[in-house]
Order: sequence, then structure tokens, then C-alpha cells
Amino acid sequence: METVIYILSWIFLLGGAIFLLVGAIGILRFPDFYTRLHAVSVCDTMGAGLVLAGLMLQGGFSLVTVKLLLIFYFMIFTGPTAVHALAQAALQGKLKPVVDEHEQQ
Amino acid sequence: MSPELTVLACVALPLLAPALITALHRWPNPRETATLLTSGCLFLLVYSLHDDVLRGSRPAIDLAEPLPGLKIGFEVEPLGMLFALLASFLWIVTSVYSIGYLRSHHEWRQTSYYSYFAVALGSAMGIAFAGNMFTLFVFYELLTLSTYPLVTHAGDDNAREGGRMYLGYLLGTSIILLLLALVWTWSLTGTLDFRAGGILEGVVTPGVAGILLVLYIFGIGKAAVMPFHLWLPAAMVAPTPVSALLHAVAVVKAGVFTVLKVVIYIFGIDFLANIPVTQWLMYVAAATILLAAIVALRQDNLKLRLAWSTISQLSYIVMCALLVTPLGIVGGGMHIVMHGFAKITLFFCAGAILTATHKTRISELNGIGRHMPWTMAAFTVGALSMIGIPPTAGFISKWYILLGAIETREAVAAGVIIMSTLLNAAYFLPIVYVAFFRTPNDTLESMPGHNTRDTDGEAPPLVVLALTVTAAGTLALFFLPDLPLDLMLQLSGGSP
Amino acid sequence: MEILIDTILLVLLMITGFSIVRMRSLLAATMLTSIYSLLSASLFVVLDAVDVALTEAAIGAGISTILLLATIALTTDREKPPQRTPMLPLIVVIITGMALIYGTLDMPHFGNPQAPVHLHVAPAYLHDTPGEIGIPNVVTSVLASYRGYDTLGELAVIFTAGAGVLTLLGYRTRGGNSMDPGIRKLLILRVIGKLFFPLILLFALYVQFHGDYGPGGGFQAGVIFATGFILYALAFGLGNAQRLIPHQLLRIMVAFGMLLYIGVGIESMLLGGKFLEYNVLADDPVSGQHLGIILIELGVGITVASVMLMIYYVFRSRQPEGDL
Amino acid sequence: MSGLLGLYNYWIVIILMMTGFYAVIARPNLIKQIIGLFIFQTSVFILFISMANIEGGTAPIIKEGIRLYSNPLPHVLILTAIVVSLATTALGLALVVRIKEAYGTINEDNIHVQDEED
Amino acid sequence: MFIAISAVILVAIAIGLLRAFLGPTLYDRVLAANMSGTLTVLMVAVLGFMTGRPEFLDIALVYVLISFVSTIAVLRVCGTGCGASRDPEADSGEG
Amino acid sequence: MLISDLPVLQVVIPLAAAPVCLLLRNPRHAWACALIASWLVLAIALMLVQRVHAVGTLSYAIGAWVAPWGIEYRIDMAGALMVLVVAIIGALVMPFARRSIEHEILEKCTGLFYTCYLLCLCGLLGMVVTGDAFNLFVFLEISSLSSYVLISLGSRRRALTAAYQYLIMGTIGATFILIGVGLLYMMTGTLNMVDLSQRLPEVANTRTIMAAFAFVTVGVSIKLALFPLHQWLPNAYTDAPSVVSAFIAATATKVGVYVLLRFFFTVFGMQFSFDAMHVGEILMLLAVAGILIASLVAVFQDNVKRMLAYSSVAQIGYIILGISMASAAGVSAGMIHLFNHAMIKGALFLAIGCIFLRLGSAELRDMHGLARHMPWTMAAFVAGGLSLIGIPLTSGFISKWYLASAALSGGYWPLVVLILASSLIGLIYMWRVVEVAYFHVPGTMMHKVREAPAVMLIPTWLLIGINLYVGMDASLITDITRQGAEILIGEALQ
Repeated sequence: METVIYILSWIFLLGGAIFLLVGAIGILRFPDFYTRLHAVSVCDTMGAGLVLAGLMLQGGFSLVTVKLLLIFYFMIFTGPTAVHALAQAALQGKLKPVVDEHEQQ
Repeated sequence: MSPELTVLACVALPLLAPALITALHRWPNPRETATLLTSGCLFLLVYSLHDDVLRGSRPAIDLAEPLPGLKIGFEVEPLGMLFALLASFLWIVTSVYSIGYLRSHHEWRQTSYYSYFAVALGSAMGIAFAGNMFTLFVFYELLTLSTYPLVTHAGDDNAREGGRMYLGYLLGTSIILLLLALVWTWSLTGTLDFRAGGILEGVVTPGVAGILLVLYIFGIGKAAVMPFHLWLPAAMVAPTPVSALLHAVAVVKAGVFTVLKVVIYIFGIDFLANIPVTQWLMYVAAATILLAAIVALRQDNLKLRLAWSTISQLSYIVMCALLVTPLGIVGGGMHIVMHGFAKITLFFCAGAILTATHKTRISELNGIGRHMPWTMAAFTVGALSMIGIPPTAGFISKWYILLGAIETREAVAAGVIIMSTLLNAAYFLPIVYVAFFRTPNDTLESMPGHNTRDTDGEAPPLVVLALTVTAAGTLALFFLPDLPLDLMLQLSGGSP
Repeated sequence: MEILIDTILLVLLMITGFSIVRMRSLLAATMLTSIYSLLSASLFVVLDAVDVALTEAAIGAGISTILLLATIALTTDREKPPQRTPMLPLIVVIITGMALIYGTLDMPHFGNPQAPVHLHVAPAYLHDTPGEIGIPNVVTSVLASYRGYDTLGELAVIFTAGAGVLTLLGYRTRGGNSMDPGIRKLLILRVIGKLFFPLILLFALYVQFHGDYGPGGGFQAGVIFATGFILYALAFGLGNAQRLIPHQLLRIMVAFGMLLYIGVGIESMLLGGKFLEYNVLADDPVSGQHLGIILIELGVGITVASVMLMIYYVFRSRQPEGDL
Repeated sequence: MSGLLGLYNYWIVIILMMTGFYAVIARPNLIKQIIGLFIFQTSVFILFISMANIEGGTAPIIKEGIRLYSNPLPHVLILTAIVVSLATTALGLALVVRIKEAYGTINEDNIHVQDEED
Repeated sequence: MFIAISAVILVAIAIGLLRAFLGPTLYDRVLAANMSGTLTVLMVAVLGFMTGRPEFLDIALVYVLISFVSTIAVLRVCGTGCGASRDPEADSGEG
Repeated sequence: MLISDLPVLQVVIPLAAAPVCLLLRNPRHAWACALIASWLVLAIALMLVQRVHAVGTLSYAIGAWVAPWGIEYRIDMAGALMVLVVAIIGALVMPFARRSIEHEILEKCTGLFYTCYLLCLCGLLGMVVTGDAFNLFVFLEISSLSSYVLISLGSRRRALTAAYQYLIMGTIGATFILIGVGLLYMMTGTLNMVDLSQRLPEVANTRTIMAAFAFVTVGVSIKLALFPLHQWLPNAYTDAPSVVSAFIAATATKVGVYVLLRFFFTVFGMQFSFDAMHVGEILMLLAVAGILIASLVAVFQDNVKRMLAYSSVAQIGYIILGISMASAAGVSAGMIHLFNHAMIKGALFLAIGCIFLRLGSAELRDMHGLARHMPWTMAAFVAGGLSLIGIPLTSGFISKWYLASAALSGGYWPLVVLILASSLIGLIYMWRVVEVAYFHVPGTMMHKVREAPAVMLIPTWLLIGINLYVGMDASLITDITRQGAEILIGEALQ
């Protein structure tokens, strides 16, 4: 059981790391703001979630887990809220999404 | 009153007088009475000390000690006694003169004039009775500051300009050179007391003493040794009574008095005689005598000529001091008195001429002797005394100076004295000549209005009274020189 | 290994620092400053300075950033391009830097256990704290007791800043309870705000009272507390926040916290001890220390929270009405 | 040279400090100066915290079984210094706001020009 | 292992920084900053485990809060008020 | 509370009064609170001086934690003198402040003004008495931050930029001090000054300590406005409210000098500071340059406050000059001038405050003929000016005298001439004011001008009185400074 949890935790952690990396590459490579939002969302939810879950498994059931849960709870709410607010502000600020590759040129 | 308290009173009285004068500032007559009363009391107080001093007692009192070894204290000795007598007596006369002068000129700010005058006199008393060099320095600076408002009394640009120069030279030399000398002396000896025989002997090398002497002589800017003499002509923007008392008596005599004090009590005559610098400085003083006299020759403005003459005469005293012989010291001390009387007479006359005719230039004075016989007679007496012709006081002091020069075999000094006597004659006699023997210009007759009310065109009676008194004094001192002479002889310890 | 992370973080910090200097958009520079602060806070964690990390994050990345933003909102977000590269500052900076680098040459190396700092004074704190103070967090024990006077001074600094900002900018009350149109659109934000607000306050209390055992204490708690209210103000408008905690109350709380701290000091003096000697506060020195530390941490928390909030109010109330 | 490697992180911190210092004294924009000050001070904090670090140590919260703790004193000092830095920043920004209102600009050069005209 | 995770996070942070530096719009920067905040939180959490003292998660909690509030603050305080639609780096405006 | 608690009480009283002031809504009450606090501080300061005189150096362990572990308050003779300076100025400025502040500051700010004032007072006192290098930094910041606020309250908008400039410079200075203290700590592991002085000799020849020395010196020099780091000072003094100018001019830079003394002599030790680091020569050079240049610049100022500010820079040069001689005589001369200059500048700025109240300006061109309308104020100004120049029987003379004799005994010839000559430059700039006020015809606007109220004149004249008293009898102050200097230098020799 111990080993299973241990291995599981590392899988979670590694998975989270991969998502984080992917999201980071996304934010660098995507063409415009709105697309980059997606990349960030990947980081915020999947990446963060998996890493935290992995840590929870590592920590066992204690105050640590509670705190990690709390962090997770916060992140799951704040991330999208921030991104949403950001998108809304961008829209309000008349930022145009890049619709077509040709148009951009 | 004990002599100690009297000394204190002599200094305090004029310093406190401004309070009374200011309090009375709405009532001119009581105010002037206050001034006169103060000056009278002061003279009596000073005179009351005179016997004690002649008998050899030295009343002394210490007030405070701001720094260790630096005391504010007084001690009366013959030279100071002499200076105090001179200043306090002439204050009475000048007060009389001032009243007449200021009222006829309708000067503004008369209250502050009298107040500062009193403070200046108080400072002069402080200098005269100072028990140590520090006290002397304090009152020396106070004198500068209290006379500054008098110099700039007119309040116009000219006056401010003159005032700046006055303050700049006097404070400048005193702070940079004199104060430096004081600090140095203090750090070498730990004291600044006046002691017979000096405090520096045995403490410093002749070289250092030489530098110190230079600092002292030039630092005492009030002695107007070249090249620190220009403040004196600049200060002539002051009202005439100020020029008369301060720039003939109180301020400049305070300067040379300080030189004498330094020579006698800080260095000591014997010590000084061994320093080569002394002689060089004496030559500087000698040069000042001649140069200033030559410049005086070229002045057309009467007060300026008098001022340059003062510079020349002051250097007599400095030169005497630097002859470092008892006779020279006697001559110097005597000259303080004699020149004081003569020069104040001359300034009074200049002021009287200004009041009566609004003339300041010598070239305008043709025939003025006929309109103002009293004034010009007094002027003549003063001029003769300056030249040193008997029966005027100037002869006596010159005689001693000459004796001193001969005693030390200073041919240069003796030569300078004779040369300068000739120069004195050359710049004073023409004035007498034009005043009495030239026919008046018609401008004098056509002077509009203001003067015609006076009898014979003389100045107001108080003015004339004052100048008569000083002229008489000049003559009297020739016949009765005992008072100053006794004091000076007691100082030098010798006989004529 | 820690060294590696430490190095990477330092390099990141360096990059961020250079970017900040180069940025001409002040907003962007502010964002980067916030990141800079977060990164340095992470560095503090790596370097085992957890209390500092907490404070740096809350103050540097949080409050400072918000204040900078508020200032930019009141002024401008663009920096004029510099006309020339001034030489003198560059020289000054290079000389200063050289002097420092010269100074480092004789320094004990990084992490060296034989460095003087680890041999004198500090070991005593680590050794004596359990016995003398009775709490595990040595930082708190040094902060609140051994060097409690510094902390009083620190509180006075914050107090000065509060009084100063109030003096400089004055205070204007917001009229009306209507939320501006911008907020109406942010429904999600409002919901989240409502959800988080009590949690944040709860967390602040936790940090406040858990400071003896873990990272945290009055300062951090105060800042978090203020952050909660700032979030409230952001979500519901300044006017509503001001109704929740009115300015007058803040003013009283600012003074109260200070006076509480000083009062503890005076009380210990009255009880025959020295100033801030908590030992005399209770019968037994250790519980005296406990009591003292709790009280002064409370004072710190109250004053810091109210000063932070007051400064925020003051800055924001300067904004023209329509923009809120 | 290996001895010098133990100092590299101080050097980076110094570079950080100087970056902030440069922004303070070279930039005419007042907000930028405040930001520079902030970076300068934060970097000084890093210097202090670096010196508190001890190899193999851990945070100074006493716990059973741990023997080596990093030095708590610099932490305390820096806690204070962080608060001081915040206080300075807040005051500086308040002044910037007032200056903007009084002069209409937050560029030092422009302000000087206006002061000359007064 | 934790090292690897933290290294990945650090790399991600670096990339985020790059985006924040590049812009091109303010929103990009805010987004990048927000992401860096999230990543920092994760890193602190991981670090806590790495050093064997996971109770420092308090710090991570504070970070979450702070980065959230700052993001909101940017948008609310300066979002509309500062002419954010134009990118300051692009035009040569004046201060 | 016992007499032994005095060292800490005098700092805590203003610190506790500050929040009380914040709570009081009526400005009058706030003023009364500040007044009481500042006079209490003065009373305590006097008792402290007496106690230090009687029993020697006082040490107070705050929180009963002994020295290197806790924070120690340490008051020796020099410290007691500084406390006295700050307390005298702090107490005398307060009665003056009410009218002046009502006139110069918006009413809603007055309560906060007193709060900041008390904090500034507390910070300065804390800096003086503390024996802990880091605690010094904290209190330095308290005093600095509050003085930024106080300065920014000036009526012109330039006050804001002046305060901002001061904030930037001051914070750089404080950060430098922080770096220096950090490096010191790094090499010794302690923050207590006495402990530092004992542990420093072991590591004194390391480059780190040298860097620490340089940073502390530069940082403190910014605070005390040592030429050429003085740029913040003229603006700050010119545009601050009059009361603030008087208070800060008389105390803040002086405390800075004292801190420098502490570091040079107590912490680093004379041998290190002067023999190894040659700080004496550097300081002397800077002091001389500062005296000459700042005095000359002062001559060309048309704003009297700005003129006095430049004169302050020059006068700080004198103080530093005394210290740079590194002899007991020099240090004690510097400290005498420190005391005297505090009193002189306090009085002069208060006099300008009186003028500002009635005239609404400190420009020279507005002061034509002022002396006739405000005779007492101008008399005070002249008396202060004479003291600044160094006329005998004023305190300025005493300090010049000691400086000159210290320079003489140290063999610094040219310095003596410089000291004396530069006081002449002082004469020039002071006399410009005197001429304008006394010898110019009053303008038409002058008729409305009346003498300043007695509550403002009395503090001004009290300070002048201290000046004159010291000029008459300096034995008290020279005694104290000599003891102070001997302790400083003596500690260094141990």
C-alpha cells in the first residue's frame, strides 16, 4: 500500500510537472493573449492540481494535507477568476483576438 | 564707592545709558540731557580713579571666565587711565556738539544715534580698562559693531557702502589676524593677561614672536597701518560728530592704544627689542606716515583730508610703540592725547563749516574765515598742533617722539618725523591760508536762505562752544601737560 | 542542491531586475516588481528564512504592489524615454558595487557554519529560547522578546508611515453605496470575494496566533488581514468597504495597537521590571513571556492591519469618483 | 579560485543591489525611483538572509531531532527592515501623488524646469 | 526527485518571466505574472517537502492569496483607468 | 517607575504621546499633548545629564536582556549632551509651534503634524541613546520618515519635491547604513556597539570591515549632510514650515554627527578609523571644501531660509573639521560647536519663523526696513547672526576659539586661517540681511506688519539667551564636552 501511494504520488507529481511545462511553453509560443489564456489555465488547474495531489499523497493525512487542500481550493477558485477577470478586462480594453494568420500579417 | 566698583561703573554706565535714552525717545530735551548727564558722570567717575592710579594702585575686578584662562576683567593702569580720561572728557564736548549739529541738520533716528554713541563710549571704556587681552578684544569688537550703525547713520547707498567697508576691514582684520594671534598666544602661554614685562618672553622663539607681532599690528585694524587703512576714509560718510569723536578719538585711538598695550604688556619692550621684525614693522609704520600724508595733500574734500591725516598720525603712535624705548612709549601715549584734542577740533570745524555753509570741499572755502572767525581760529589752533608748532599740544608729543627716535638712533624714524612735519604743514596751512586770505567766492554770498539767520555765518552756538573748548584744550595742554605726562612717566618709570 | 535552486532563483531575480530597469511601462515594471518580490520570497524559503518569506510575500508582493498600482492609477503609467544615459550615476553605481565586491573578498563563505554569525549571540537564542521563552519559533522569540524594542520601533515606523500618508493625502469618505458599473460586470469576482473574505480573515487569525509555533506573527497577520479587506474593497467598491470599517475606527485601532504595545512595556516597568521585561507580567517568567508576546503581537497585528488598510483607503479615496 | 566560489551568490546579490540603486539615481521618473529603491532594499535583505544561512541547517523553529538551525537574528532584522521599506515606499508614493497633483508630471526633469520658473 | 520537479517549475517560471518581459500587451504581462505566482506557490510547497518541513505551507497559502489579490488589483485599479489597451512599450508616450 | 528607567522613558514618552495625539481631534489638544510630552522629555534630559555627571555612563538593558543579546541603552557624557540639545530644541519649539503652524499649515493637518513631530523627536532621541547598531537604524528611520512628512507640509509646492528628494537621499543613506551594519554583523556576529568594538580588532584588517566602514560613513554622511552629500538639505530647510526648519536644522544633522562619532570612536575605534582608514584626512578635506563652498553659496542666496540652510552645511563642516583632527581637543571643539550651532540655528530659524508669520515670506527683498516693525525679532536675528559669525561673548566665539586652538595644537596652520576667514564670509551673508532690515526704507506693504506674538518671541529669545550665556560662561558646556570627548577617545585607546 505504501509503495502504491508512493508511486502514485510520483506519477501525479511528474504529470503535474509535464502540464506545467506544457502550459509554460504555451504561454510563450501561442500567438495572442486570448490563446495564451488557455495555456495558463492548463497550468492553473491540471498542473497545480496534480502537483498538489502528489504532495498530498506524500504528506499523508495530517495538517499538511488540510493546508494543501486549502491551497488547492484557493487555486481552483482564484485561477479561473483571475483569468476570467483578465479576459473581461482585455475585452473591455478593446483588445482584438488574432483571428487569422493572414490578417495578422 | 570703592575703586573696583568705580571701574565697573565706568564701563557699565555708558552701556546702560541707551536704556534711558531709548525710554526718553519721544522727548528730545530730556533725552539729550540724559546723554549729557551720563557723559558728565562718566568723566567724573574716570577722574576719581586718576589719583589712585597716580599713587600706584591698580584697581582690578574680574567678572566672568567664559573659557579657562580667558577672563572678562578690568584693571586700571596709567595708559588706560589716560585713554579713558581723554575719551570720557571728549564725549562731553562731543555730546554738546552733537546736539547742535544734529538739530540743525534735522537728522533722523537721533535716539538710536545717541544710544549707539553711548555704547561706543562704553566699549571704549572697556578697552581702556581691560584687564587682559581677551576683554580688550571683546570690547574692541563691540566698539566696531556699535559704531557701525553710526557710520551708516545716513542710511543711503553711500553710507551702506562705507559701512560695509568699515565693518569688513575692522572685523576682517580683527577676526582673521588678531583673533588668530590671540588664540596662538593663548595656546602658547595659557593666558592673555596683561603683565608688566609681557607674557611671551621665554615662551616663544623670536621667529614665532615676529609672526605674532605682525599678526597683532596688522590685526589691530583700527590702528590703520597700511595696507589696512582704507576703512578710515570710507567711514567718513558718517555724520561729523561721529567722525570727530570716533574717528579721531575713540575708535582709532582704541586701535593704537591696543598696539601700545600689546607692545608693553604682551610682548614687553625688552623682549621686543630683540626681534628683528619689530624694526621692519616700524618701517612700515614710517612708510604709512609719509604715504598717508602725501595722499592727504591731494584730497580736496576736507573730511577726507582729515581722515588721511589721521592715518598718518596714527602711524606715529605705532612707530613710537615699535621704537621699543620708554621715551617712545611716552611719546606715543602723549600723542594719543594731543592728537585727539587737535583732530577733534579740526573735525568739529569741518562739521561747523558743513552746517553753516554746506561746503565740504577745500577749494570752496575761500575767505570763509571772515564769515566764521571763531571756527577758523579753532581750526588754525588744531592745524598748528598737528604740525607741532608751539604753543600747541602737538609740540610736546612730537618732542618726545623725536627724543625716542634719537635715543634709539633710528635715523629713519627721526627723518620721517621731520619729513612728515613738513608735509603736515603743507596740507594744513593752505587751508588756513585760503580761509583767511583769499577773497570769498561769490557762491558763498549767493547761498540760498538757510544760513542767513546766523550771526556772522557761524554755526549753531552749541557747535561753536564745543570746538572752542577743544581748541582751548589744545592750547592748555601745551602749558599744563602734567596730567598725561605724569601718567605716562609712571608707566615708563623714567624721567623726561 | 539547494544551492542550485538558490542560484537559479538568483539568476531569475537578476533578469527580472534588469527588465524592471529597462521597462518604460510603469505598470509592467510594477508587475515585474511583484514577481521580483515573490521570487525573492521563494529564495528566502530556500534559505530557511520562512518568517521573512511570509512577510516579504505579503508586504513586498502584496501591499507594495497594490500601493504602486494605486499610485500609477493616480498618476501615469508611462515613463518618458530617457534623453541620455547619464554617466555620473553609472560611475557611482560601479564604484559602490566595486566597494561591496571588494568587501566580500574576506567574507565567510556562504553557508559556512564557522562564520562568526553562527558562533556569537545567535546560538544563545537558539539554545535559550525553549527554556526562557518557551516557544518553538526562535524568530518570534527574538522579535518579540529579546529584541522586542526593535519591534516597537518597527511598529512606530509603520505608524509614522500611516500618519504620514494620512497627512499628505488626506482622507475623503466615499458617498453613496452604489457600486460602479465596472464592478457590476464582475459577478464572479464578487462571488469569489464573498467566499474568500471570511476565509482570509480566519487565516489571518491563524497566522497571528500560530506565530509562536510556525512562521507568522503580528506583522504578517496584520498584512493578511488588511489584504482581506482590500479584496473586499476591490470586489464591492471602496464605499462599501468603508462602511464595513470606517475610517474613524481605523484611526482608533492604529493608536490602540501602538498604545497596547507601549502599555505592556510600561506595565512591566510598573511591576518592577525593566521596560518590556515580560517576566514580571505573570508569576512564572515563562508564562509572563507568553503573555507578553501574545499581547504585543496583538498590538502589532492591530496597528499593522489598520495602518495598511488606512493607507489603502487614503490612496484609493484620492481617485476621482467615476473610476472606482 | 575554489575559495571564491563560496562568494558568488553575494556577488549576484550585489549586482541586484546595484541594479536597484542605478534605477534610483539615474531614472528621472519618480515611480521608477521608488521601484528602484524597493529593489535595492529587497536585495539588501537577500544579502542579510544569505549570511544567516548555514549549510545543512533548517528554519529556526525548534523541533525535536533537528540540531542545526539557520541564524534567526538576521531574519528578525530583515522582518523589521521589510516593514521599514514598506513604510518608505508608502510615504514616497504618497509624495509622488501629491507631486503629480502639484506639478502635473512625475518626471524629475520636468519638475526641475517648473521649479526654475517659479 | 523533488529537485526535478522544482527545476521544472523554475523553468516554467523563467518562461513566464520571458512572457512578462516580452508583453506585448499589459494583459499578457498580468497573465504571465499571475502564472508565475501560481508556479511560485507550487515551488514553495515542493520546497517544503524537499527540506522536510512541510509545515511551511502557510507561506504557499499566503502566496496564493497575494497573487490573486494583486491580479485583481491590477485589473480593478488600473485595468480601465490607465489606458491599458495601448501598450506603453510600443508607443513613445511621455511621462 | 524609578529613576533608573529614565533612559528609556525619555524615548517612550514621545512615542506614547504620538498615538494619543492621533486620537485627539482638536488641534489644540494635540498641541497640548505634544507640549507636555516635549517638556517632560526636557525634564528627563536634564535629570539624565545630572545623573551621568554624578555616576558616569548609564546603561539600561531593555527587557532585562543583557547587552549582546538584548538591546542596550547607553548614555555617556556626549550622549547626554546630545539628548539635552534635542530636548531643549524640542521643548522650546513647541510653544512657538502653535501660532506658526496655525498660520502655515492647513487646519486638518495640524493634529497629524504634532503626531509626526513627536515621532521625529522620539526617533532622534532613540538614535542618540541606543547602544545597538540595528536599533539605531530603526530609530533613524522613525526620525527620517517623520521628517519627510514634516518637511512636505511646507506651504509651497516645492516642499513636496524637497521632501521627496530628501526621502530618496535619506533612504539611500539608511540603506547604506544597513549594508554597513550587516557587514559588521557578518564579521563579528554581534550588533551591540560595545561588543562590536571588542570584537572588531580581531578582524579589523579584513576588506569586509573596510567596506562596512565605508558604507556606514557614507550613509551617515548623507544623513548629516556632509558636503558633497548635502544636496537635499538646502531645499528641505527652505521649504519646510518654519517650525520644522528650526527643529530639524538644530537637531537632525547634529544627531547624525553624533552617530558618526559613535561609529568612528566607539565602534570602529580611533585607531582603525583614523590610522588605518585615513578618514581624518578625507573628512578634513571635505569639511574645508564644505565650509568654503557652502559659505560662498550662502552669500548669493536671496531667500533667508535657504541662506541659513547653506550656512548650516558650512557649519557642519566646522563640526566635522573638529572631529577630523582626531584629538581630544578637536573632538571636544567639534562637540562644542555642535551644541552651539544647534542653539544658534534653532534661534535663527525661529526668528525667521516669526518673520514668516508676519510677512508671509522669507525672501530678502520683502524685508526692507523690517527692523522698525519687528525690532525684537530682528534683534534676535542679529544676535544669532553675531553668534554665527563668532563675535566674542556669543557662543559662536567659544566654538571658533576652541576649534582654532585645537587646530593650532594639532599643527594645522592653514586650517586656523580658514576657520577665521570663513567666519568673515558668514559676516557677509548675515550682514546682507541686517542691511536690508535695518538700513532700507520700508516698502508700502510694511505698514501692516507687527511684532511677532510673545509666545513666539520668548522661545526665540530663550535660545538666544542660551547662546549669550554660553558666550559668557562656557565652563559648563566645555566641561561636558571635554568629558564626552575623553570618553570617546579613551574608549578607543583601550
